[in-house]
Amino acid sequence: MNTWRARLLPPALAIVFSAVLCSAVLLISGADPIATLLEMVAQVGRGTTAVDIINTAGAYYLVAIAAAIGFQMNLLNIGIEGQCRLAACVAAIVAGAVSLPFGLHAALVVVVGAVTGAAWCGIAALLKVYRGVSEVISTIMLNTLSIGLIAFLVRVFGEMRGNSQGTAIIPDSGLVPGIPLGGAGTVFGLVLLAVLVGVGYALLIDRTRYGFELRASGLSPAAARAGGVNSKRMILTAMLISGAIAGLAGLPEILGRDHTFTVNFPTGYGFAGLAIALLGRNHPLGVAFGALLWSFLDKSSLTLDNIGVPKEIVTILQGTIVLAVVVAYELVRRRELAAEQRRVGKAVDTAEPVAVSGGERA
Amino acid sequence: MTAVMVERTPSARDSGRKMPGWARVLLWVVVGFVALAITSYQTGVPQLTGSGTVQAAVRLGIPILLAALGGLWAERAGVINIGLEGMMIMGTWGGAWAGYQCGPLAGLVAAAVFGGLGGLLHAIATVSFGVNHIVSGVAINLLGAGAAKYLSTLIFEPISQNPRQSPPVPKFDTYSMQPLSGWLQQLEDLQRVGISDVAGILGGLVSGVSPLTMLAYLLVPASYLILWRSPFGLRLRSCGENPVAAESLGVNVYRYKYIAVIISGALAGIGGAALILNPGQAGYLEGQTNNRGYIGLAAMIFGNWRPGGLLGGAALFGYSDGLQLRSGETSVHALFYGAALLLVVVAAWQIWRRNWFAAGLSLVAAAVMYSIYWFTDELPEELTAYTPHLVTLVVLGVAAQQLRPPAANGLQYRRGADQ
Amino acid sequence: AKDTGGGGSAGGGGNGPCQLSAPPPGAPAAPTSATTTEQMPPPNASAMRVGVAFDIGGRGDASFNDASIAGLDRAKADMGLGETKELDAGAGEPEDAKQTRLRQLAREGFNPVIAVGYAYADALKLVAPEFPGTKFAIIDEQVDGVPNVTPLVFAEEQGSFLAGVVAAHKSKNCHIGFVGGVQTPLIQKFEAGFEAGAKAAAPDIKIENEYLTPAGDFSGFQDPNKGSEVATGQLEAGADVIYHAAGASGKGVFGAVKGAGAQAIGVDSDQYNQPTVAEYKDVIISSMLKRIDLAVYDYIAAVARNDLSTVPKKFDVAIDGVTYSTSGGKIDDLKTTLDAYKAAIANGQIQVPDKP
Amino acid sequence: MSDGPPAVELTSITKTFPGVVANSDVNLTVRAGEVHALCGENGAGKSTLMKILYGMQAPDSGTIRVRGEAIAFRTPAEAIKSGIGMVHQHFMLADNLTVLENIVLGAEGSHGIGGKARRRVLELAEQAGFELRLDVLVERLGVADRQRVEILKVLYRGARIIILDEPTAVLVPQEVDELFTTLRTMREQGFTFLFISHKLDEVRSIADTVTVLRRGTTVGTVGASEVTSRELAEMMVGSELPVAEHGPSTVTDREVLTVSGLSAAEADRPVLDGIDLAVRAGEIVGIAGVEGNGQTELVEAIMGMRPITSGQVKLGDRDMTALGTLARREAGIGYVPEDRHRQGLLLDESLWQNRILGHQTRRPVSRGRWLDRQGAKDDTRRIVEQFDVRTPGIDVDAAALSGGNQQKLIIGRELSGDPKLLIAAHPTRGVDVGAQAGIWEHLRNARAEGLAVLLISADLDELIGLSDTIRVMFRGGLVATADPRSVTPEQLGAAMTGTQEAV
Ligand SMILES: Nc1ncnc2c1ncn2[C@@H]1O[C@H](COP(=O)(O)OP(=O)(O)OP(=O)(O)O)[C@@H](O)[C@H]1O
Ligand SMILES: Nc1ncnc2c1ncn2[C@@H]1O[C@H](COP(=O)(O)OP(=O)(O)OP(=O)(O)O)[C@@H](O)[C@H]1O
Ligand SMILES: [Mg+2]
Ligand SMILES: [Mg+2]
Repeated sequence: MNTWRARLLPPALAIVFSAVLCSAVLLISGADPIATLLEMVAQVGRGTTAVDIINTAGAYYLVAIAAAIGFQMNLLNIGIEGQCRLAACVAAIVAGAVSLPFGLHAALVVVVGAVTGAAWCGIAALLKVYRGVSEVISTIMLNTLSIGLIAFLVRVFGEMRGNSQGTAIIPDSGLVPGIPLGGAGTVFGLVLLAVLVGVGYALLIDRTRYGFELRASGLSPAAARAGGVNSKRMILTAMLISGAIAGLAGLPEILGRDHTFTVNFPTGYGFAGLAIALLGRNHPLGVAFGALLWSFLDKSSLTLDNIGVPKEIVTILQGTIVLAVVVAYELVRRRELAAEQRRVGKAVDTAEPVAVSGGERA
Repeated sequence: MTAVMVERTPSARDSGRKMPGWARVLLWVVVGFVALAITSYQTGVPQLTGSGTVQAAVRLGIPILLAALGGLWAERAGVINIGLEGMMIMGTWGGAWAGYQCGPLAGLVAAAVFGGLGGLLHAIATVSFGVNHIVSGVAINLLGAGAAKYLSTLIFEPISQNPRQSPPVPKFDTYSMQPLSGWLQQLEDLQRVGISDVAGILGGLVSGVSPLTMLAYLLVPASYLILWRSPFGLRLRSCGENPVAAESLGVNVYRYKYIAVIISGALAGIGGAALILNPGQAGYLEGQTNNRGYIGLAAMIFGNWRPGGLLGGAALFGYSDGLQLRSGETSVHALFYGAALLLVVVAAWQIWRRNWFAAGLSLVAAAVMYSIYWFTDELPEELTAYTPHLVTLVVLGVAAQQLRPPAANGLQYRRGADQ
Repeated sequence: AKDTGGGGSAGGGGNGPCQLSAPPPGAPAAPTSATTTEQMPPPNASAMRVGVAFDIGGRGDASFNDASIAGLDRAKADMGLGETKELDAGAGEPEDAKQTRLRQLAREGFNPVIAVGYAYADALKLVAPEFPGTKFAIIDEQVDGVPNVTPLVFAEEQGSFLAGVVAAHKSKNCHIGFVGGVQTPLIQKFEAGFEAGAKAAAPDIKIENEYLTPAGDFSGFQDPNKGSEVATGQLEAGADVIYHAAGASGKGVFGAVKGAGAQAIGVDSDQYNQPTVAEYKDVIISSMLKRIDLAVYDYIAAVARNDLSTVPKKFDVAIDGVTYSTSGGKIDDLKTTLDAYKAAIANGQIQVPDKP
Repeated sequence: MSDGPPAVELTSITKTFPGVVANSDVNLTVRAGEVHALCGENGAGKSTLMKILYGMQAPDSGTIRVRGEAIAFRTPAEAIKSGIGMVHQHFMLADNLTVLENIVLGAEGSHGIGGKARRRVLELAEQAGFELRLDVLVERLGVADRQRVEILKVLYRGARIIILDEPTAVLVPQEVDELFTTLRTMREQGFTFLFISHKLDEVRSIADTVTVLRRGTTVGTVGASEVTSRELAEMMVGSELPVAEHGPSTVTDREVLTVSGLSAAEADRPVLDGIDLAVRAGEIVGIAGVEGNGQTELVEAIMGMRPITSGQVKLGDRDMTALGTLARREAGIGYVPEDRHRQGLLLDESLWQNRILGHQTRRPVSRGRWLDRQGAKDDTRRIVEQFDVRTPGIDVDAAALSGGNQQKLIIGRELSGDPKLLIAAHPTRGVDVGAQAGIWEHLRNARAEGLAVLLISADLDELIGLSDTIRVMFRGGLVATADPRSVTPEQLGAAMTGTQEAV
């Protein structure tokens, strides 16, 4: 499974398959798939779309890495949505309430976001470790509860600007300047955070003891336990890290553009994160690719209304890609496993032509 | 014979006699009810046991119950179905479409078929291709939502002038079990401790029932009988417990898993229909399922993968949701009193079992609940709106360790492969 | 036995009709709908291309998106507009999607561009300065300081006040209800006005009010089942006239009201005549009209005349920007009373609060 | 015995798996009414052949005749219809279903799943001389009872030709005797048996005919009474049978592991009951016991993987009771778990990643919080060489290795880093003879260098051959001590079943 072919073939197949399927759907409904695709690609060059893709991909990357850390040990953190929103809300409240020197202020906000996300996810982690509650269910409940909590916090600590409710406007010292590209928009400064998290994640998974223990727990909990990995601690820490990273995802746009958290904060980051992590196979680069693809589909779909194609086709496309990519991975995995067995079989056969192995040593 | 020296004779293992599961459930239902009745009188909130609340609980609980039953069927065959939400959405669309064309009965059938299609997709992915069940479920949720949106833009918009809504869909009629329902209403209006509460709850269950609701009621015992009392059910469950063994006994595991997951989807689809075909409901509306599929899954887990249990889970959810929607902050506030009462009972039980730590914990929790009740008058509306979710979380936290999922739930199964 | 619907459980603890206060005297009931543009002949705008960016809900929401389309359509008919384009929003979309939508319309040369919904406020503040040559309007939000943005705002509380008066007069139990979709400041304006109106007409009246979801959880506008439960709860508590501001969840409210044989008041458009809720027609005694169509029409006309100063600062009862509907003839007997209140509000005799 | 057509006739059966020829040109004739034994070393293709006969796997070529009729089974259901039943090497029971449900599953057609079925099962149980409660969950049954359920399953389906794949592997001698009594009775009643076992004495005592498989082909068929165990063994492996033999004792008086008063419970049920145990440097202490009597729990408790209710575990002078598994490993405990697929390996990871497992805090595979990938790779190469792990490289996934080679890798890993104590649970289970000898050799060598070994095994010959002391475990307690130099498997078996007369 370590060959590049085995890694890249499935997503490529999946994307092609999904594209074909969606083309069929489009044709049935009387639209031109080629024109649709061209229009979507053309959209990237218009206005700030390209920059928007980068910015949103940054947030997607963070939520996807949060999901991937859970996946590494078979934990399904469906609560990323709630963690991300609640953390954004609390961070924005703190950011608007304190006054610190430039830099320090933003750093504090980032820390608050991470801690809030971790704490909210920690509830599910504790319930799982000490009470055996499936994290799938508890995080689903926590997602909904976070909506109420946010509404409460915004009412108590927030302010009204016209008809929109939000937290206090964050003073300039708390903002993170972006990279202005003139008419093409401004890349959020905190997109860099996504890059940092990606590098950290890659190192963590591949090079550190903790990452090894994380992967081992996911591959075989029983083997990990026998190997001295403390499963409770791993579940707790993995969920905390996942929650913390999820807690960062909302910050780039808050500190870079909105300067406040409003109740209109976008929804759906959580599920996008799960899907992207699957698409990218939890691999730091794969996830980056997935985030960009997802973001591209999201942003360029905005133009489909223009040419009279229902933009829901993109949701269908996204769902198909996820399903097709896992099917493709499974098919390729089966083929590779058989091939590997054949290889091993051959190698062993040539090394050991005699019928019985090692009988003479007895 | 000195080779083996016996050191001692071991003590025989004792196995304690346990109360049968159904008796324990019944006991808790009675305890819960008594606590509720007392609370309702002590706090002066008759809505707690009113027939209106119960009817609301039924209406709100039915879609969840159906989704939970869907989850039950799939998971008993070893397939985790987190795609219930997507299948439910498919069901709402299909139900509205066929219901608009040919009436509510056709809508019901179409909802089952559309949900079943989602189930089929899930089965193909998980059973034939061995895809991780959760992944497939997430994808199906995306697909279900996307497809329903797409289809409604394509098909409903020309009729309803709205890409997100269906045109009005004809509804089922409702029926009341007369004269029983009338008598119960009279009893309830007497406002006598106990009697009126029972009358309220029973009355709520037998008044204003639509065929769809009746179907949902029936599906619970039917699922039990089919899954636990029929050869078909035994085979189906064996696929969730030990598919390799089942296959070795000539059970076609793939086929049973397919059947189970398709039925699961169909049930979720009917759950979708229960959102659109009952009186007072709108037709298809984008986003109307509002995570009820996930809640159904939670209700099923809550109910320990058993029909009776998930009925309890769905009822609890429907009840607390109905309560908070209808009488909002006051009744949820009163619930704290009830919770304190229940916790005292739990503490007493734990003391009887000589489980001092748990007893102490329960007493402390009871004190906390009571002081919340005592020192506050109302709760923030933002938080009471999500009472059902909080209750689910808390109850799971208390009870999760007793739960027992099917042994091979969520595992990939391939024919001919070793265990 | 089959339930026959109607006459059911509504009015459990009925305490009879309200003690009504007299309508405010003074100002004659002469309607003041003397808006500037209405009387003027429609300008010719055949060269004008109008872009509309919708809020979530889009075309066919039977609410304010549709109302804006109605305005657009009338403008098309009267002034012969050139091309028009309408773009839809997605649920829970991020800020940049809104910006992109506005930019797209502006860049393609649509002028004016009308943003429907306060959610566009921040996006507009950013995008409008990028296109100084394009005129923008935003519905439901006061955006100041950007010269090429015209806010089109309404006095929802005043219209709701009238709804409250209607409810108070029509209630047989002196007990009414309000169902809000999502607890946002905008919807709270409806609640505040309604309550004030009902109290003004009948000081002893009992008012239930309940929101489906708190702020941030926009499912409250999309969940008819919840709407129905809340309404049923209010009906069982004794309310017999229910006013809703709950978007698509309003269907559920109408359903519950119909089942109980009570009365309902619609919102935004004249819901009596709306096809999506046609099955509940007979229980809709009136609707609070928020004339977004009027605002859109006025605004387009003003742009066509190149004189934005004729656009009212606020669409209130004085110019019939908000008012009530009489379709169905159920409140014909109240017309004089209502017009008296209307006049009193218009001339400042009654101040309607906009917060509950 | 009848003179009709043979009960089963397999001709030129060939079956290949990716990279493996499991069966090639296998011929087998089983007369009606006989017990026909099938012998062969691990991986010789016995189970595969039987699965083909039972319709679980399709042969690539060859023909199957049952009572003279050529048949091609596609599913077990078809085989069942032809009167063939199979008791699998690994029990195929659903723990969470009742005994009755397990028996009638798949055969509901005949008597449903209700009262009629219950009566029929009881009737069959009586015929076979079994006593079983039908409404208990299978998870509460011991091994022997589970096997009875398996046999009842087969009988319930009206099978006349019954395949038993290593039925005795998990039984103690007394239970084996009981089983054989049942088999003999049933043979009188006209049943035909295909019987697989590695234990050649057993084969000779029960079988009428023996067929030997080697590397996927039939070596020959002989009458059971005409052949000695040694001859059979040589047919199987093509060379002499390895035996575990005692060398000179290396036992010292330095206690490495001291367990005192160790008790543990699971859901209020005691699983370990006041265990006192000491293992000294240079000593192998064997634990004998029927599966399910607390051996697994004992190992887990010593490894710190299971909470205990009382007692103490000391390594040398150091009290380990409060430490976690990793700390115990760091202190010098090596651990060969009983289930190598589940507990021993990360099957989807490369060999060198597997080398890290359990050693993740120690050199040469890690440095502080970071992994030392080069160090891990180098050390894996050392193990592959030293322990003769047959693999094309260290980058292949562990799943691609055969069981024996996987086990050698695990033993090599657990003997790395100079452990003071090795806990080896079933180190040679399901490993072929060659690998088995190699593993024994490594254990003896390590013992000679002063390693203390706690050996858990179901193979009594292995226990007797390797151990310096044998302790017998029964119902969570250590009930007896035996001297491996004088004890016989029968005596051990008696102690293992708690039979008092054995003393
Ligand atoms: N499903 C399978 N896929 C791939 N290879 C297999 C499969 N089943 C068995 N094999 C291979 O076929 C060969 C024969 O296996 P089989 O299980 O029949 O051996 P056996 O004689 O029963 O051994 P044992 O004594 O260990 O039970 C082995 O080398 C094994 O690697
Ligand atoms: N279901 C399977 N799918 C793929 N490969 C298999 C399967 N079962 C066995 N194998 C392969 O067959 C080989 C040996 O398997 P097998 O289980 O027969 O080994 P073994 O020596 O009998 O050990 P064990 O006792 O652990 O089964 C390995 O290469 C393994 O990967
Ligand atoms: Mg094997
Ligand atoms: Mg075998």
